[in-house]
Amino acid sequence: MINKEWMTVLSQEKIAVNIYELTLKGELVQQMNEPGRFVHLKVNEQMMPLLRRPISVASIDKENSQFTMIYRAEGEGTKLLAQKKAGETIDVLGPLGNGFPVEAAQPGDTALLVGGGIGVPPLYELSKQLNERGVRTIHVLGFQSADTSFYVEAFSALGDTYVATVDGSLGVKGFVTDAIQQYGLEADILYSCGPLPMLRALEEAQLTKKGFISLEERMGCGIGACFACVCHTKSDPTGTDYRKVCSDGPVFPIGEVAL
Amino acid sequence: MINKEWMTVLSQEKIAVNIYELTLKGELVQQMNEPGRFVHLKVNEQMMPLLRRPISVASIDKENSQFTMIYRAEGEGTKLLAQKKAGETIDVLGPLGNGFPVEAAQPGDTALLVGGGIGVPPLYELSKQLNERGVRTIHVLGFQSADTSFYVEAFSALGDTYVATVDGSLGVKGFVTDAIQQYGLEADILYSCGPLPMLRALEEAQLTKKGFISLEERMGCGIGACFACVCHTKSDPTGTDYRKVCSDGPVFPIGEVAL
Amino acid sequence: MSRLETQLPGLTLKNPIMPASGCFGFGREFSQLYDLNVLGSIMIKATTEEARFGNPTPRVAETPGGMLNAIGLQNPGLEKVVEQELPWLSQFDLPIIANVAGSQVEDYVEVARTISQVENVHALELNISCPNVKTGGIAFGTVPETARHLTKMVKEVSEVPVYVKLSPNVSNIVEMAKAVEDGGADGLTMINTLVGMRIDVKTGNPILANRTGGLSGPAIKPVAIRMIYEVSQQTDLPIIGMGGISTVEDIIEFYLAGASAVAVGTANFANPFICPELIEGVEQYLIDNKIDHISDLSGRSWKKDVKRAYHCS
Amino acid sequence: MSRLETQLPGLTLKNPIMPASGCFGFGREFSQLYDLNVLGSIMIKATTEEARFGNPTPRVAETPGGMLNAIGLQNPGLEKVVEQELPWLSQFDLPIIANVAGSQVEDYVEVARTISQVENVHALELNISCPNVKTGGIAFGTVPETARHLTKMVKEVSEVPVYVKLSPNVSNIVEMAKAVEDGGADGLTMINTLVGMRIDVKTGNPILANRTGGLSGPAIKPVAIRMIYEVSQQTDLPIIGMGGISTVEDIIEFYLAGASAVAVGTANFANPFICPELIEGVEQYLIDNKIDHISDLSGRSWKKDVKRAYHCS
Ligand SMILES: Cc1cc2nc3c(=O)[nH]c(=O)nc-3n(C[C@H](O)[C@H](O)[C@H](O)COP(=O)(O)OP(=O)(O)OC[C@H]3O[C@@H](n4cnc5c(N)ncnc54)[C@H](O)[C@@H]3O)c2cc1C
Ligand SMILES: Cc1cc2nc3c(=O)[nH]c(=O)nc-3n(C[C@H](O)[C@H](O)[C@H](O)COP(=O)(O)OP(=O)(O)OC[C@H]3O[C@@H](n4cnc5c(N)ncnc54)[C@H](O)[C@@H]3O)c2cc1C
Ligand SMILES: Cc1cc2nc3c(=O)[nH]c(=O)nc-3n(C[C@H](O)[C@H](O)[C@H](O)COP(=O)(O)O)c2cc1C
Ligand SMILES: Cc1cc2nc3c(=O)[nH]c(=O)nc-3n(C[C@H](O)[C@H](O)[C@H](O)COP(=O)(O)O)c2cc1C
Ligand code: FES
Ligand code: FES
Repeated sequence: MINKEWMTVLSQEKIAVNIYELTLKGELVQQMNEPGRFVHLKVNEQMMPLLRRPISVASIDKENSQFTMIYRAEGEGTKLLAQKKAGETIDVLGPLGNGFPVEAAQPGDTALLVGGGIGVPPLYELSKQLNERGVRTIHVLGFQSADTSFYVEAFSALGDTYVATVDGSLGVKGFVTDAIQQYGLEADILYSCGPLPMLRALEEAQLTKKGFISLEERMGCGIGACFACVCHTKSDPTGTDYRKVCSDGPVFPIGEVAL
Repeated sequence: MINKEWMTVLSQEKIAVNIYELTLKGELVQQMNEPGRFVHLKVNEQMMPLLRRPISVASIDKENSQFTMIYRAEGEGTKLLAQKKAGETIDVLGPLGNGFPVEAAQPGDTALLVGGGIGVPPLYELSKQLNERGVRTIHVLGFQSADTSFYVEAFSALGDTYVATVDGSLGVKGFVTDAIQQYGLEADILYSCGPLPMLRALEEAQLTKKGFISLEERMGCGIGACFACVCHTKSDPTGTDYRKVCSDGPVFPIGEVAL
Repeated sequence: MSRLETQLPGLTLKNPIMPASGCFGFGREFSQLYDLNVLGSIMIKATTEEARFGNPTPRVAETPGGMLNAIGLQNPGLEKVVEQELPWLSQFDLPIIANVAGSQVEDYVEVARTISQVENVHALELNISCPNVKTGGIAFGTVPETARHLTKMVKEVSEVPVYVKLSPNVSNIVEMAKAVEDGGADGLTMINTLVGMRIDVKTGNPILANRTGGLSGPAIKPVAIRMIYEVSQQTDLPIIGMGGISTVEDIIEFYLAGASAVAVGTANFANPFICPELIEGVEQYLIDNKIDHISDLSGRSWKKDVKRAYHCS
Repeated sequence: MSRLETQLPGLTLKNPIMPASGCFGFGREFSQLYDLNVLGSIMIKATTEEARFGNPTPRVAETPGGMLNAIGLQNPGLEKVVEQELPWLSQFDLPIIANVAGSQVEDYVEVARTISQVENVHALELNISCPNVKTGGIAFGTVPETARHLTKMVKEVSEVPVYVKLSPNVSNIVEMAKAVEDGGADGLTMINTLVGMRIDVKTGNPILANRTGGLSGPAIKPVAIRMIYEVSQQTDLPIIGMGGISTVEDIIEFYLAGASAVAVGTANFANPFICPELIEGVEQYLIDNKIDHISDLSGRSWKKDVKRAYHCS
């Protein structure tokens, strides 16, 4: 069952330029298990903005029935979201989609977690769960610049963490792939979320045998009913075979969908 | 010059069923003189609701740069307005239109002020100014019922005050005209604001030689540019002569416009 | 009889409220949210003879009070719909309205012939108005004679009543309605989307990969109301109304304009539980307002037309 | 030359941003708010030969993201406009665009002949698309041949360039544009309002006394963008774009679609200072984005058309 709940804002904090960390409380949290799934948020009760906004679950705290999201306030919807204050409620649909398979990594394995910008958040819960499972995690986080970077310390507490920034103001100057190369990072399994060019580069680099990537696409329903978010499969790149990012994804094994 | 200002909410109070009293502070107050003029409010920054809402000035406090409105929260716009809290700001255009001419009543005269429902508010500032001028005021206020009535005590402090309610739960059972008849009220001059049927009944009753009524009409611009709010004149009821409620009115001498 | 039970050609509906085509897939996803049996019907996603992938993404964009879509009629094709989707739907006590699309008359005829034979399909909805495909679709929806002809050909093969879905992108909606009535349509559904576009100011390119798309949602409601108001006075066909419905009052407004049932599209995205909520809400509204049956409201805006001052010139 | 100065047939504009017809009267009221000299031009309220009272009230209603109006072309008539309004406006350094309306060809011709002789009238805007009057208006706007003929007749008498204002209520906007181009139009203005309606759920009656009205505001912007995108690729006429503009980004979007100037209508009601604010804002936008001249943006959404994947079927 997919549920909808008015969840209560516990805290909302600006943690970098235009980046907010939002923690909500409610029953829905009990259904949040797999990392990498997302929630679909209605940011106000008005008809404008009309559509929900998909945001990844960044960290789950079942005991306290709360979870955290990290998002960039950019357009109309996320800017309104950023105005929500503790005590207010938000209409949350979810959790939706299929996340990162934690069990694909065996205890003792090394997992490489590569995130770009607002693709970083879901990797945090993933890393927590991998570490719990006894998987060693290496994190490579890409940002535009130091002032839009976030959670670097939090990731460091879970495993080795490398940062790349486009302007070089933090870590390696360049992209995540530059950092991976520069430090010669190797692993058994890759998990990644971020912009398409980054995912393409990682797919081409063939760093690991197994890998999973999380995609973004503009959505209508978010539950698989409207065909807004489909992509071709790699095995039938121009045909009628497809996957829906919202309900088949957002996480896919590398090689399943055409990037 | 017509101005627009982000005025600050000083207080918002529910004073009867669905009726709110809202006090705003700002420079615009210095331009508010004549009673019966109105302000045009944008209740939020979104595009929905799109249009401004016209609300009468109910009382002016120039010394403290504040004024008060009383309104019924009914539709989308006024319901959003009712959510504004002290400290928030509201986009106010005004003061607009032409109000009640206080100087039409001579000191020593008796003025009959007749208000119906949300037509009552502008009569309050009018009564204050008439009393200052030495005009005796009699107030007849019509409401649906006791629980939607408001400001009865405030008017009583300024002059004799009679109430009519449709369900008889306060004062005379019936309409303002019933109260006027029942108490045999007489005056030199009439000022009135309220629903059209009430204004028509008053016009027909010919209670006074001189009289002024305030009209309501759906508005676009509120400043006279869009021709949304026109009405025919009594002297040319089917021709091309007209008055604009927003900029020629909302107050007109009885007999000027076709009701 | 309940306040909501509704009889339309081919359709005995528990209530006259149903999801609009393309906004509800074939029901599988929404069945994870609530029991589909509460619905009056389901207008399933457009079905074409062959499977279609549709347009490249992005396929949706938000607009003030509405959204654009250019899905491009993605669907698994007639065979799979008949063999997998409709049988799955037969577990529910639901008369299905099958949305039929194509690029040429023969396509429509073929899909109509086959799909109308499926037991739980109780009516067809001829999609002559999809703006998101290059051939067919919209041409059928804007030329009266073409629409009449298509309707006639489909009527000849269909085992169930045929509703024609009108496009709002026309100069004269009444003319289109009369043409399909003439072609033998049993009912109308209206409106489909208005053709619109958004350009990304940052990139300078249209947001939709298909460039243009269909505008739906509250923004288009006044256009839908106007068209239903006009058409319901000029034809005898029942109208299933749609276009921007998201509240109980919206449904009442569509009825007053002249609708005999309604469908909810875009609002399912903002609130996926909206259909059951509206069904309950409308029933309550009728009780509160002492209206014996929802059909009492149909066309009331013009039927009870009191002679008010009405001069336009 | 400034980033905003714009040359169009008959019009040398300080900037290409102006209030749309009917939303600004003849400028008197807004002159109490700001100095009208900041504007690029003013499209004055539609003028007819005789004075008109227009439709009964209510004449406006709010809709999701938009509004309906059925003013019914109220105006003081040609004589008063020429003798009082235009001379008053001549105190400003403003080329005026006079919106011309009528019920039959002769009316348009008569108004055009006279008003085009007034010194500060630098262009006419033929209102062949007003949905709120029974005769004329919209018929001229939906039948290509009628529109072509009217344009031709008006061109014959007009002393200044003629822009034709297109109605969006048509099946084929390009056909209409080509028809008036063929009739000799010097430019296009688009779009006028979509015909819409709202019904008061409490009374069961249409909210507007005229029943139907013209839908304007942000809700219709995607329709306007789409039509300008289509028409600008198919004709050589400059387009003054309008329909839902309320932000700087909206103006950029209209330019990218293919507009050569823009007009702001409904947004003047929500914020009466919007025109000067947008003029400043657009200039700043051009500076920030290092765009030498606003005309560089015109039609960029299709001119720079990179060959992206584009398959619809
Ligand atoms: C599965 C998934 C998970 C996501 N997780 C996160 C996250 O954890 N943190 C975060 O900051 N962002 C995340 N995003 C991206 C986020 O959804 C968009 O940034 C957001 O929808 C933009 O909304 P807006 O109001 O700022 O922009 P607007 O421009 O107002 O959006 C207009 C429309 O476009 C859609 N849209 C715009 N950009 C995107 C985008 N990049 N992806 C999908 N839809 C878009 C919006 O949802 C909306 O429908 C995720 C997207 C997906 C699909
Ligand atoms: C000059 C003037 C002074 C007014 N003073 C007061 C006052 O002091 N207190 C008060 O409670 N009300 C007053 N009103 C009425 C008030 O403007 C409406 O109640 C209000 O606009 C309704 O808005 P809404 O959002 O509740 O309704 P909605 O139904 O959301 O409104 C939709 C549209 O219709 C218009 N509208 C609806 N009802 C009216 C109406 N009765 N008059 C004019 N426009 C309407 C709205 O302005 C809006 O454009 C006044 C009206 C006018 C014209
Ligand atoms: C994403 C999406 C897909 C649609 N697909 C179809 C379709 O396949 N067939 C069809 O006839 N209409 C389709 N429509 C149109 C809707 O059925 C409906 O007519 C229109 O959206 C107006 O209703 P609304 O405003 O409630 O959405 C689609 C609409 C949307 C938003
Ligand atoms: C109240 C009102 C009155 C209008 N009157 C006219 C008119 O007299 N002549 C005309 O050509 N267009 C008229 N229009 C249409 C506008 O000029 C404009 O084309 C349309 O409203 C779309 O722009 P907008 O969305 O910015 O308002 C009017 C629009 C409104 C809202
Ligand atoms: S968003 Fe509707 S199918 Fe994915
Ligand atoms: S509201 Fe525009 S003229 Fe009165």
